[in-house]
Amino acid sequence: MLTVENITKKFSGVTALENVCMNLHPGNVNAILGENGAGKSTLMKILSGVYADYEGSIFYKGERVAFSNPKEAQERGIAIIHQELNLIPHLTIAENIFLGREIINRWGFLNKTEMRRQTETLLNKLKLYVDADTLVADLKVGQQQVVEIAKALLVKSEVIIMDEPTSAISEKEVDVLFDIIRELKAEGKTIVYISHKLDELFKIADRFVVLRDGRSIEAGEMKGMSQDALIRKMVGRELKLIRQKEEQRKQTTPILTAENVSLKHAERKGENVLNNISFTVAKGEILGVFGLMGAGRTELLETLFGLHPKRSSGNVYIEGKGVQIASPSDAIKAGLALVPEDRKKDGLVLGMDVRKNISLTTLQQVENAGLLNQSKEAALAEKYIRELQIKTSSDKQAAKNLSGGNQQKIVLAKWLATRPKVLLLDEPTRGIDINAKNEIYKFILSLADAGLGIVVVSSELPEILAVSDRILVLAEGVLTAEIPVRQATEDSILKAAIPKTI
Amino acid sequence: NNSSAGKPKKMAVIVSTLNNPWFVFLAEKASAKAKELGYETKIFDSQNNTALETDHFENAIASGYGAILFNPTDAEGSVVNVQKAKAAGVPVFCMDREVNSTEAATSQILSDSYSGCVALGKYFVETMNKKGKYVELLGLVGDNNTWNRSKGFHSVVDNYPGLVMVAQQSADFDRNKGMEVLESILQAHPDIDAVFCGNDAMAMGAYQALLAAGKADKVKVFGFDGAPEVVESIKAGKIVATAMQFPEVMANTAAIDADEYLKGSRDFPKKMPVAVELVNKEDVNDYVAYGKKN
Amino acid sequence: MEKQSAVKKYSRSLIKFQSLIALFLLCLAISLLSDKFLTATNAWNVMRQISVNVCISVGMTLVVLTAGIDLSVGSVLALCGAVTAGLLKNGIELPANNLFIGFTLLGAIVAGLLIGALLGVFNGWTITKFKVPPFVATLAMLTIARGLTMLWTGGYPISSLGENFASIGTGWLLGIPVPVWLSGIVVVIAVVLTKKTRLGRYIYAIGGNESAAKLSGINVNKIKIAVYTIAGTLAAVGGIIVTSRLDSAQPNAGVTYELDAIAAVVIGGTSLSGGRGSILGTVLGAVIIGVLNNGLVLLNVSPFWQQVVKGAVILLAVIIDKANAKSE
Amino acid sequence: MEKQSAVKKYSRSLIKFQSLIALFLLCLAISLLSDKFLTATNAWNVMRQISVNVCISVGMTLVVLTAGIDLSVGSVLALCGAVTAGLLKNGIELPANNLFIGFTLLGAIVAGLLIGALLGVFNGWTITKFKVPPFVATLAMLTIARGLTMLWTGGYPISSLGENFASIGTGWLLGIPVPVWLSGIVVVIAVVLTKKTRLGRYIYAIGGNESAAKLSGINVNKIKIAVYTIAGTLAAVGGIIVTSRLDSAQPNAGVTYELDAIAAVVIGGTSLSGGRGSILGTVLGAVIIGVLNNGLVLLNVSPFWQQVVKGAVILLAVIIDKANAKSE
Ligand SMILES: Nc1ncnc2c1ncn2[C@@H]1O[C@H](COP(=O)(O)OP(=O)(O)OP(=O)(O)O)[C@@H](O)[C@H]1O
Ligand SMILES: Nc1ncnc2c1ncn2[C@@H]1O[C@H](COP(=O)(O)OP(=O)(O)OP(=O)(O)O)[C@@H](O)[C@H]1O
Ligand SMILES: O[C@@H]1[C@H](O)[C@H](O)CO[C@H]1O
Ligand SMILES: [Mg+2]
Ligand SMILES: [Mg+2]
Repeated sequence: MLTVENITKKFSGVTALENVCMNLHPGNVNAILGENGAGKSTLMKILSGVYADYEGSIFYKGERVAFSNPKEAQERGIAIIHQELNLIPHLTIAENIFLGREIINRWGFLNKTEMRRQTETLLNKLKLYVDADTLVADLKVGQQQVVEIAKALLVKSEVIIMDEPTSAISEKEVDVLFDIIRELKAEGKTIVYISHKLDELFKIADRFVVLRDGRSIEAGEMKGMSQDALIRKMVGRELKLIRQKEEQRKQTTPILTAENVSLKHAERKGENVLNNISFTVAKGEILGVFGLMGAGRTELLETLFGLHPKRSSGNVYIEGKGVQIASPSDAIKAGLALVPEDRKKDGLVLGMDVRKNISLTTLQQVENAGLLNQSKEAALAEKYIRELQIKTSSDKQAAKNLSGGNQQKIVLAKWLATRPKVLLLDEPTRGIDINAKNEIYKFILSLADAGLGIVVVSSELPEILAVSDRILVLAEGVLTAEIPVRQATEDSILKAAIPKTI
Repeated sequence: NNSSAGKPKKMAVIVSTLNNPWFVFLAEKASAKAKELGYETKIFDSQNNTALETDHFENAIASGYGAILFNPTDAEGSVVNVQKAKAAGVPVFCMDREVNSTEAATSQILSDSYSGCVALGKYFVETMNKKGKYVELLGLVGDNNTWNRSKGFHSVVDNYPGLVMVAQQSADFDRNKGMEVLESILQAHPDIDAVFCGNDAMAMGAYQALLAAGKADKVKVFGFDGAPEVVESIKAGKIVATAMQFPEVMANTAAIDADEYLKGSRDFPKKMPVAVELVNKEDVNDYVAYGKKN
Repeated sequence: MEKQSAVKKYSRSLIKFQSLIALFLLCLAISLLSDKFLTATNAWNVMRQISVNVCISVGMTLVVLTAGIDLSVGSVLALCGAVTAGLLKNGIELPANNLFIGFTLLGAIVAGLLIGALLGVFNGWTITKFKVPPFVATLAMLTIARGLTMLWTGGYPISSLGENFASIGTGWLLGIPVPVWLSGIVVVIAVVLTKKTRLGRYIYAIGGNESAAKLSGINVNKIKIAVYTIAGTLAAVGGIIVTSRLDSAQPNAGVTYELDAIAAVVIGGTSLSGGRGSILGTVLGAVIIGVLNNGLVLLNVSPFWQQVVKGAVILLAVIIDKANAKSE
Repeated sequence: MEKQSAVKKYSRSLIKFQSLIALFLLCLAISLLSDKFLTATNAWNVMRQISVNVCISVGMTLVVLTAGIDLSVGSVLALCGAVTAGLLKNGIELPANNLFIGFTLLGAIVAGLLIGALLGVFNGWTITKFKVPPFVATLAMLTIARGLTMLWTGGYPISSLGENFASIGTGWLLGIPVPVWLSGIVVVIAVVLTKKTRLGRYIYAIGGNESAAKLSGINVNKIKIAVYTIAGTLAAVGGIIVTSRLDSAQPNAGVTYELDAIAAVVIGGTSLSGGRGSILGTVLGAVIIGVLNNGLVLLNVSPFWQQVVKGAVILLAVIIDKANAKSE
């Protein structure tokens, strides 16, 4: 169906792909595997016409093709869901879905009714029950990802490329997506599927292609493959994975106590996003927080961190002492650190280099007589680059040029530099490859061993189970369960997470 | 005096710009005189923008002003505005600058810039002994006065081949620009003997440049307007001469004429030139800022 | 869900409505202080006065929606007005070839509009082809077009352009001043363009997320060039109206008009970072500025105080608007 | 890896170098046409002429680095110059209380600077507290400060301010003009501030990613207010230099200076969307503009052509710069 021969793609200095060969099979889900930066997205962008300058050749339906822009690929039947959300925030869902291929009525004007109707059909199919006229900006990230999927499904295509379509959605939506993928498969479509969640691949993929450092390593049938074997191909060596928390730490000294934390809704009067949430985290303990999309987990961490001082109420104690936190700088002083959900949007100054990003929270420490000291700052950065094994050409490299996992490590580094007592982690491994994920888990565990209190928010149950000592479950802003990890099962957690009002 | 009931008791003063003290003076004098004659007055600032001036005319006519004391932004562009007022029965008295229409305005009381610069040019030739290098600083290149003054000056000076203009640049009637432009010109022509400026603000700026360059006593500066500082500077020997305009005379005449018009008089000269007088060291003591001692 | 989006829609329309309320309050205040304000003639008066700014601001809105800016509109206005006036009055003489080309009224106007479009294309070209930031590209054009105006006119106004031409700026049609008709037509076309056509949709998309727009197959450069071209053409329309109203093309026409236009756009709620805003908002912004200018004069505020008051009211209007948007 | 970063470093320094090359080419061209250009006195002359723009543009750079803009600098400059001049010459008279307060030279200057700082604080306050877009907030301030200047001066210049005050603008110290010293000091402080202090780092961080900066514990509002305050204060410094050079405070001083300042900033490579740029780049930008202005006069280019040439050269300079950045 689609064959790729000896594709090489260079970005100023960086070789992203080198002599990549690949064969995609129709009626199959073809999984592309590889670590962050292996070149998966770059290859997909070439297939879908985003990059027109590359070496090598592509054969599509037996014919050599060279797309010069996304539209050409689209017209030939190749659709793509990009890894980055590519939506226009202040246009509606319908407007986004039809962007670039609007339906025009006989006077040359936009046929809004028809577009709205088709959008509704699509959204229903995807079980996203939102008005087609809702602005994308008003949607949660997960919902936006569903819109992105809808966009790719609008036009009947032969090849559908999905580059990490499930990075922000919860299992319920994943199931919906998989149903649709199966349907497409049955219609004989070619599906390309990229994900760092290996269990997903085992559920849905028929074939795999492994990329490593821009080279195609191996391809074959999924049937008969084991997870460890796949990882070995991806990483190029054995990996000892952290799978399930073996024992629950017995820690009792509370380091963070939250009492009746509530948060009013930003727009709707009288409604609360968080309702009287109370919990404690002990020194050396890892507290996992689970919930479905929109359960209020992010808002909980943000509230603790002083980001919503005007809308929030409740008491917070650090090491038993009551603290007033009305801003992030109060929070930092009190010993809190927050690794946000969206590292590009809230975690990093992407245009700044690695060194400056790491030192941003602790500039006082690298001052001499009121002036920033280069060597102190460099030393600080070097220390964390070493400790966290951040892969970068130098500490002068711009943060935007690093892979996702390494970007996440920079965010971790800048917070560890503040020597926090409590670390709040919001989806710390979103979009990160298995190897980096594992490193981050290890690191979280070692931090707990060193005596930090840690709160981890995650939408992935295996992840929650792998690292937590205790698990909190939120549903619609209410704390619905608190389960020690050894008593926790996927079932009991999910049950608590499902809102009662539906 | 103006007591007949039902008669409008308001006069509008519409002035080309207040971003220049000369016009501030003109507008304030006109307004003061009208007040003295018993009228409510308002100053409209056209900001050198003829379209805004149009708006002012429309607004003034709409809100019942009985007469307009007018300093036009432009001889051509302002004609329609004056015609509009005339059509609405509101008399317009032009001050200082004219509109190119013999019909539209009730009367025009005007500075004769061209003749003023002819006189200034003659004095220039005389003090320079018919030879030497000089620089001309023009006003805004889009402004009528700029060219009237320049032409008047050159109509005399260009007859003397010994007088060589080494640079002609615009400084927008602005003191700072006058200084900066002359600073640069002095780099190219350090040996100039005189500067002729299209107004006094530029003359003062030119003087500052010469002062900073240590050439203030070697280079003769000529201005135009009769601004307070220039009158003082002529006394002090810093500036050689200027052409005195009489804004207060023009303003008063316009206000008095307007008052008489509203009282019924219709007999006004279409044009009433107000002479621009040469002021130099000899006769400067007869003058004060923007006028003659009385 | 249904309910939520209904609430949102309602509150959104309320915001627009409250911007109108700001205007209403302003009108009320002025009319309480002056009985000349709320008259039909004064209303037409204000409408005619803002017609030029409306034309320019509509173009500016489109540019700003793509996250660009056009500082050159004032100079382009002057040049186009001057070109139209010059051609109308003097035609083109090529003494070398002993050639003289006369221009009809329509010919001269079309030529003026073409020049505006051309300068717009040039703006768009430097911005898209050489990636010059719009601020710099159009700032350079501001200077260049002003210089060209000076060269074309020799620094003198071009006047007495004939009754027919003058009627564009001063005439009435069906009880409405012609400039108001013209700006009204411009507004209607622009509203349809932004709401009902692909081009409009793409303009919003580019301002909202340029790289996403590109990935959706939109030819971003083409759209941007189109937008600057429209802005240039509308500046030319403004130039023709101004010239006709004055029966004279002024070499220094339109100085600082870009600021008035941008002010109308921003007061009207269009975000300078692109992607959000509307033509009608801009019109509202232009009306607020126009009413303010008119009111300050009617209320006999001294010219020096006028600037202070004007700045303060604009600031206040935006603050009130923001406060409403927040309480949404 | 090692090698790659060495190449990058080299090419980066080359870029800066090539911006200098653009300047060099400009200088070469002018000096070929006029032998008066490349002289020591003319160099000081240009340096003195750009000193005011350098002061303002340095402040503007800081503002732009935070992704803001300050359109009010020209008016603030005028107001501060007028306040200093007025206090120096006339002091404050409160006839009601039969009170007269005289001002020393230093007192008047400090008062002028304070006013500048205060207006900057006000800008920062409306921008951070009420979320007014910087463009609108400072546009309103542009109008307000100009109005206040008119009110304070009554529309007349305040002149003859005494030898001591005049020496600020016209004096020389160790063979260098005093305004050049002043702007030089401003540049040095600003370079240290941006490169060596926390404040500087925060400014870049805010412009680079405001929400990440906020989450890192940076008090974004405080920093923004600080930046506008610095911009206001530097405008005041510029106002004092201008006033002193002219020995007169002009009510219309500084009109359109904001455009010159922004031009210097952008030509110097600072991105209007914030987070990227440098003080030295801006100085380079200001020098390019200054040399251009000076060169056009030295070459006695006709005033009509000057604007066209100036716009074209600025456009060209930026295009050359961009082309180099790309070929990196
Ligand atoms: N626009 C670009 N400019 C420069 N380098 C790039 C660019 N895009 C990608 N790269 C580099 O090319 C390599 C491959 O990147 P790519 O995004 O294809 O990886 P990926 O396999 O999709 O990773 P991930 O799993 O994190 O999405 C990386 O080293 C990346 O830094
Ligand atoms: N910026 C916002 N404006 C309005 N409502 C918001 C905003 N952010 C979150 N909410 C609302 O707050 C609630 C909790 O959202 P939150 O982001 O905390 O959920 P979450 O559990 O972290 O989910 P996710 O997996 O999507 O991150 C949701 O009902 C959501 O609609
Ligand atoms: O006389 C005035 C002043 O000289 C002003 O500076 C320019 O315009 C003239 O009409
Ligand atoms: Mg990828
Ligand atoms: Mg979340």
